[in-house]
Amino acid sequence: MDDLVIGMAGSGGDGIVSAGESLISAAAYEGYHAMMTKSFGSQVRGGESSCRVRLSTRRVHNPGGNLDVAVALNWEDFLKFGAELPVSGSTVVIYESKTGVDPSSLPLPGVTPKEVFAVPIGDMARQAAGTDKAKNTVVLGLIAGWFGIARESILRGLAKKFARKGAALVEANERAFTLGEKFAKDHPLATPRSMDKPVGRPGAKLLTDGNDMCAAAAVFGGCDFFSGYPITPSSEVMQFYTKHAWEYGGAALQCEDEMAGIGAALGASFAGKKAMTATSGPGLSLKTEILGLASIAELPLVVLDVQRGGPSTGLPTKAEQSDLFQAAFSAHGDVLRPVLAPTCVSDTFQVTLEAFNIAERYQTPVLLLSDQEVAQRKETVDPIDTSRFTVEHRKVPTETELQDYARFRQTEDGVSPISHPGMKGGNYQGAGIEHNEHGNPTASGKMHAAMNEKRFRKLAPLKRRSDLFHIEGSRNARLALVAWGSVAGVCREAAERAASEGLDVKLLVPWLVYPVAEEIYRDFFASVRAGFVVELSHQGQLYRILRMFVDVPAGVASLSRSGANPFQPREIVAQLRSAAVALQQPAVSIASED
Amino acid sequence: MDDLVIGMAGSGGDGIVSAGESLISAAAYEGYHAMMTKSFGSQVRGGESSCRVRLSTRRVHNPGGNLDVAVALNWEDFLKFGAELPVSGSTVVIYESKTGVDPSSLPLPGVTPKEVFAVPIGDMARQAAGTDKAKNTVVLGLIAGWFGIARESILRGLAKKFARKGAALVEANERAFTLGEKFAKDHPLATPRSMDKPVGRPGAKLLTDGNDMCAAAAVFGGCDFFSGYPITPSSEVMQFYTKHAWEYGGAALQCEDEMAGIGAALGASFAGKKAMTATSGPGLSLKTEILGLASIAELPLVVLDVQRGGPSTGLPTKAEQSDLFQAAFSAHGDVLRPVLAPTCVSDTFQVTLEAFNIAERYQTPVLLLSDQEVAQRKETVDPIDTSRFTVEHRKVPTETELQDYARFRQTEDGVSPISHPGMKGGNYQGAGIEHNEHGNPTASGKMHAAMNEKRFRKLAPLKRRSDLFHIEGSRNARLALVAWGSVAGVCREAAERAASEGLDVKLLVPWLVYPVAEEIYRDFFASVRAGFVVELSHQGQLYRILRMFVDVPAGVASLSRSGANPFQPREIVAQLRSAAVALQQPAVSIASED
Amino acid sequence: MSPGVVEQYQTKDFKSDLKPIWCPGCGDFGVLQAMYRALANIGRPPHEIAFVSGIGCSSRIPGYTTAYGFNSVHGRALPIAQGIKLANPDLLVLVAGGDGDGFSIGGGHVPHAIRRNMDLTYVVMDNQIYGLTKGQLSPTSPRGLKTVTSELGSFEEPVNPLLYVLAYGANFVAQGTPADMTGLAEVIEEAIRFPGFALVNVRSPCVTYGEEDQQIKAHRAHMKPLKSLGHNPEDRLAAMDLAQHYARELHTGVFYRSPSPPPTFDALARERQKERAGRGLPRERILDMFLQK
Amino acid sequence: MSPGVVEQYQTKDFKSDLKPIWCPGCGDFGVLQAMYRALANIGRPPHEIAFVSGIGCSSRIPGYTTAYGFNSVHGRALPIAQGIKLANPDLLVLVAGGDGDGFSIGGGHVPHAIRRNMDLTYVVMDNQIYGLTKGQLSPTSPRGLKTVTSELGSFEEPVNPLLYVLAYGANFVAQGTPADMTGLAEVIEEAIRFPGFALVNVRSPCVTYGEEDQQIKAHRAHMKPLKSLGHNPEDRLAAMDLAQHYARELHTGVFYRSPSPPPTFDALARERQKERAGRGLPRERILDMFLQK
Ligand SMILES: Cc1ncc(C[n+]2csc(CCOP(=O)(O)OP(=O)(O)O)c2C)c(N)n1
Ligand SMILES: Cc1ncc(C[n+]2csc(CCOP(=O)(O)OP(=O)(O)O)c2C)c(N)n1
Ligand code: SF4
Ligand code: SF4
Ligand SMILES: [Mg+2]
Ligand SMILES: [Mg+2]
Repeated sequence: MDDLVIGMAGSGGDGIVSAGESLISAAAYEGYHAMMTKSFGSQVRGGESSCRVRLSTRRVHNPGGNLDVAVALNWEDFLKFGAELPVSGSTVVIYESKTGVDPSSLPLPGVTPKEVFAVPIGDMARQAAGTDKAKNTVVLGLIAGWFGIARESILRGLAKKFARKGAALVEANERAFTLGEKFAKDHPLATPRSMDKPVGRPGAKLLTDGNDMCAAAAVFGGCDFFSGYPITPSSEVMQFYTKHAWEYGGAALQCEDEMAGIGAALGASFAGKKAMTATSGPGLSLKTEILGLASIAELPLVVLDVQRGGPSTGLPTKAEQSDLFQAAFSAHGDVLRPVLAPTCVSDTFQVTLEAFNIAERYQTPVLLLSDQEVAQRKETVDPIDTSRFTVEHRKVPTETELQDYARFRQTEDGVSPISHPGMKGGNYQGAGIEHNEHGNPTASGKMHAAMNEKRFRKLAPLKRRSDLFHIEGSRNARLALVAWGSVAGVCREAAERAASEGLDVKLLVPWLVYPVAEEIYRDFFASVRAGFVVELSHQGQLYRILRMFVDVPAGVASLSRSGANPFQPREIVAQLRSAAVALQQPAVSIASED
Repeated sequence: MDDLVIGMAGSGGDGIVSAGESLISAAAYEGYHAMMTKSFGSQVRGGESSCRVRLSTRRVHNPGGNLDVAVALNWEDFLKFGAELPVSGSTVVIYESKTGVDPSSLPLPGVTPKEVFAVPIGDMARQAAGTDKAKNTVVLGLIAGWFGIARESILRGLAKKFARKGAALVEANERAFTLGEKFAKDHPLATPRSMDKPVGRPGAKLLTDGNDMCAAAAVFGGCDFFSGYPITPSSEVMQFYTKHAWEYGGAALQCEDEMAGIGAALGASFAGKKAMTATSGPGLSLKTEILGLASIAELPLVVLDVQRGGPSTGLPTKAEQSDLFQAAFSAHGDVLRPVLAPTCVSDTFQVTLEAFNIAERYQTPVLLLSDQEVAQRKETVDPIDTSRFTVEHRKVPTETELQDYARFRQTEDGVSPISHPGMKGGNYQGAGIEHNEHGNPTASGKMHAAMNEKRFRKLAPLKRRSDLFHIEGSRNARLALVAWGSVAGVCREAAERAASEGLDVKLLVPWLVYPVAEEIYRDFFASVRAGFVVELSHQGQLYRILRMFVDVPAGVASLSRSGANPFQPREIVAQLRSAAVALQQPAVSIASED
Repeated sequence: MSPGVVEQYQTKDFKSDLKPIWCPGCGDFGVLQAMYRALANIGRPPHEIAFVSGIGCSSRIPGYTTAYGFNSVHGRALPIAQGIKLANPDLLVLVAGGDGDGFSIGGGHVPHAIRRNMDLTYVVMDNQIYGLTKGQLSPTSPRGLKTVTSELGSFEEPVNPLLYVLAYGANFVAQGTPADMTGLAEVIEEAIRFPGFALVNVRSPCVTYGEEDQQIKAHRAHMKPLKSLGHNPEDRLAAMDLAQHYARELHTGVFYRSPSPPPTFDALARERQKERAGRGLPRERILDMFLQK
Repeated sequence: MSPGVVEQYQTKDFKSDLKPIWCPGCGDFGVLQAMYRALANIGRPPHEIAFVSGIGCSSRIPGYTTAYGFNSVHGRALPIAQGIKLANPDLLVLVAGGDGDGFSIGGGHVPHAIRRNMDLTYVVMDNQIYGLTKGQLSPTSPRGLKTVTSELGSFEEPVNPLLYVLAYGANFVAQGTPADMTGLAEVIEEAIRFPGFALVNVRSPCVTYGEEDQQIKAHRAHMKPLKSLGHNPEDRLAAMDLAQHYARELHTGVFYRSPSPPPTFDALARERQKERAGRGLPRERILDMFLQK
């Protein structure tokens, strides 16, 4: 077995997420590729909590589809996660026998799992460790026992974790683990399943989540200033910066609200520093005005929006991809603001760096559009050779240019060298008011048109950055998938599976989501007869945005739905299959389908 | 002569705008159709100011193109208005002779006006009234003298205007007027031009601007609550409400900022009242978050955005149509928010009323997207028979429904009867958090999908409201214009002129700008081979939005440019002409043009 | 309640079916209980009450009552509540939320709510931390506090909410703690009865992220009822003097109650409505105002 | 300026080529002159000065100086200025704007700027009206004032900016008027020299929309220099007492100057930078922190 998806749920106190953390750390250390997502109810403490851990000997692109293993510490909580923890006929179900549910009548309508184990998890925990708190350790023992994963590393991890709390606790947990393991050995699986050993050398993998990766990438990219206001699921970036910024001579500020959060960051950028702020939808809404100011004042700024379910407060703890319209269009006036989206923890490094580089090179705010899944899931990352990346800096005026300096000079490429306070001779007026080349206010329609044109022109080269697009599959494929953000990983797997089934399919994943790179899409779509733009949003926002600028082939449809209803690779493969069948029909029927 | 466009400019103290006001009031009283636009520099007082007055015996749709008459009290100020006061070879130019400019070398590069008069306006004012302040009255006399307009009514108006300040001032102004008139008589035009008499009966016309019309329409529509924060060019709506709301048992509140402005209005709506707020771009940006709240809480609310030049503070006193993306898309999460746009002062009445009706019927925020020109230009309006309009009210729960009330019940049309505090049995939880039918918070993906679907479904009927679209011209025309907001009036005249030239053209003007009424456009475009979506914005935002939902014919292009660069009917006619010529070419050349 | 009137309502009439999802032991449970008691004593039917909040653990409170609730967005409860009150002054309008909601993101609305002086009751559950978002600095967090956003200790002085609102001219300012339920219910009731804007700052412990000296136990040990200190609640300067000790002392009870509360905005608005009634053109003929005569 | 150092700058060095477009007679001209004088005395070169403002007539002031200016958006000058100062504490950072900009839309930022205490100087041109938008009510407009948004008279008490900022804990608070240019230039200079957040409220007449008793002439007749009243500027309570009279009296000079200003945020941040320098992984190796060992 080379791939295993484990889903677990319980009440807040059950330590389900902590078990997941132990498991993935151990697996990562051993060299497995792994991914872990968490999901909670709305309670801060107590309430339901769950996690999914996927382990594989090959790279994993998404948290997987149906569970191979389901662990329910109680059924009520487990069921609250619905499609997030899908059980199928081939799932091994493990649950607390105290729930009193009979293995033959699990509360899983329409599904009869192949193997079901009612385990007295609580009893075992109390027996081994004298406390219910060890339930999660028992579960780890069960998993290690049945699926042969990472025994030593888990134990090592537990020892480390509880070391501070004393030897007694370490031993109690070892006992609980062993008891779980023993139960597994005593009740073998009907169809034994054991994970293959990983390939890489132990201890070489990185393990982190999207938010921490983003913050670290920002440090790498030279960001020396963070200011923001806390909001789920982005607060971790601020938490990273308020702790680490100082080590690099930078600073971080928790502000009184989102306007102040982006305002201070913009001030820092005006002062010559690379700066960022981070938020989620409600905060992005409040930052709208100052985002527009950053555009007209031509100041570099990176704004991270970790998308969650909307509108309004919406579903704060769930992933959705519904802030794209907002990211691209939320400014009054004519504004062009690049939007970049990472698709996984790993590429969050490069995409964040690109965001800073683009911001600096073009003197523009850049929206970095992450989502709750990418931001908060943990993922193993293969070591990144950072020496192959360039860190860009804004173009400052030369001594000669300072002789006769005009901050907003009309240059050929639309980028004007930018000074900052402290630079003698570079003194200028920054303004949200329309201005002339010196930054002085104007009400002239002619100047306004010229400045609008400049602000758009300077960003045109972005649309030719084919390195910001990932295209896979055969060049002339007639079937296509387009996906962005966390859904891209699902589509990557779907495209691979479909190809292995013999379907003629290709995939496009943009890191640069806006502006729309017309030619890259035109080229991509040239061979395409049918396909899907796959998104986790009710409206299918990327599909609509593509239509604005590109003649999307009539057979390419939007495949989209509301957040907290994750896609699975297999359903996308199924859609591709039907599309392929439809393509066999006479051409007319397709044309009239639209 | 049945149409006359007069443009005047001077310094702040010159009373240019006041002269325009006198002229249009008099003309309106006499029964002319008239329109007046004002334009200023950025100074609060002093600085340059200008106005354009267009008079006609037929309905006028826009402020006109090149000036028939140009009045410059000084050239420096006049020239600052550039394309806003375009002089052509057939313009009669009148200017202050004290400027020392020779009639044969006016500072109008490339233009040699047919008739030029250097008039000692200042001297005449001092001679007649003992003060420079009467310069504008001299100008009125000159215009009345040369073009034979509204002599009696102007004098009557002056008498009224200065009555409070004493008989001496009235007489002084009469003298100044007469002196101007006499100068005109003494220096007749080479080609005499005199306005035809108007048709209607005197005193039957309304005269007002878009902001006052909007406020009055809101009162008519039952709006009982206004709260907002001042911002040019929308403040007049608040000024109207803070004065008049009380007369109807309503209330108005000047708030501390835009969030409070929309927040209080939303509170009033929650409390069961029809409510509105008004703003311009920067304020709309700040209202974004609560707009999203209104959508998910399903509360009626009308938000007026009077567009000005953007981005950011931009050009606060100039018209632009660049807030459409913002109006349609500025919310995180999946939100569908109707956007309505009036095209002139007259239809501002009905469009405002529709905004309230739609808000109430569908329990949704509605964005009323006016622009600086419509909002601040004065226009004669033919009497409106208000009895043919229906005022709608939100659907409240019946006694039976209150027995088992669920605020967000899934109904067939997606509209759930809405209660409000004070209504027994209707108690519910309003929330920005995703909720179930009772308004209780949920984190369920299934419920979220169902509620998103409901919130979109309820607005679907809007897209079939063909009464919110104006289509003119021959049904099978191969040429088309699409225009919205203040530019629609320019296109209306352009389409008429083009048709009279024999071009096969039709015009579509949407009041409902978003959501895009796919079928109405599809039907409209069916015959179309070429044409333009005409907009005063750098990006051509409506053109892009249409493409999102409609297959816009390849030959239909975006004709758009930055604000403060007004369109003229004649240039659009010219574009249509070229498009018509291109259509004669073999079809291939058109297809490859895109 | 005037003598002779039968007490009609009990606490259970204000309790909704929704089970609070606060952490076990959270101080907000106590605030909710106190609110039930106060409302029962006030005796207005639930449907005549509008209860507005922002976002935060504390802002969940309206949903646990049977009143009309509006769990709005972070920091905007006060403007929304003012809109409700001005639209329908007959309603009893309550506002609640956290220290972050009220004094950080929503802090700009407080002075204006106070100077406008509508008849609202604003209950702040001040736990000196951001609960819902898991433990970041709040504007009332003490200087030097280590949290997830200040692992090295904070640099900022906390705001002093009591002193602020007194400086803003608030006419009723009180403080309570769930450690003293009776006292808390009393001040909330008094705040509701007060004609005008009334603020009750409740030191409501966050058991999950809060500091030790901000827990019920510590409150019980250290709280100082203002009554027992002989404080005259009609003396604003004395109140401001006491308020200075916000960070160090836990005073409970009424800091300030204006002896002659000025007219409320909603009352003035009503008067103006009466005075201007019928002075304008009827709605159907409103356009006549634009006729050129 | 320490003795022996040659005075290097003159007012003209701070004057830009842009001609102010304020109405003739506007009080802001005087504020600008006073600013030139103060800056010339301070003697920092223009390029080391960042001058941030919001939106309003008054907010145009940075453009009339040769400093780096940032005429930002309405109400957000303080956050932007704090970002500048924290990013580069070597700069002299000035903030200016109107009463609406600072106490209405931007009012929520003031307490936090004060408790954070960066070394900024904030000059408010308080004309008790919205000038730029043509005469609406401002938060400092007196109760009952008739304006275009209160034709029937306003219902609200004005805010008292002096009292607020003292209650917020500001360590330097002064007031001036262009009717007394020397005094105004002096307090601005003193505010700039003060180590920490310093506020100067300038009663700057709006000649176009302002009230008569808020014009230069009235100021000249009625202003009361605090010095002449024997006020001790190191006594915060006395300052608050005097500040109560904001609406009725025109006190000029320093209300409060802390005798022992606490460390500024920017200074603390510098210290922390020094202390933490080199403690983290080098930027190029930052990812090593995620290695599973
Ligand atoms: C506009 C916006 N910004 C940020 C958030 C995230 N957020 C929710 S509650 C909260 C603060 C909670 O603290 P507090 O108001 O003190 O309430 P408590 O949870 O402590 O009761 C924050 C920052 C949000 N929901 N909306
Ligand atoms: C977000 C936003 N809201 C409103 C405005 C409109 N506006 C510009 S300046 C101003 C108030 C001006 O008053 P004040 O701050 O007192 O400055 P003054 O002009 O009196 O000097 C307003 C409301 C704006 N530009 N931006
Ligand atoms: S996190 Fe704190 S404030 Fe929130 S519910 Fe838990 S104890 Fe209460
Ligand atoms: S409107 Fe008032 S504040 Fe503005 S420039 Fe004129 S006088 Fe000064
Ligand atoms: Mg709190
Ligand atoms: Mg002002």
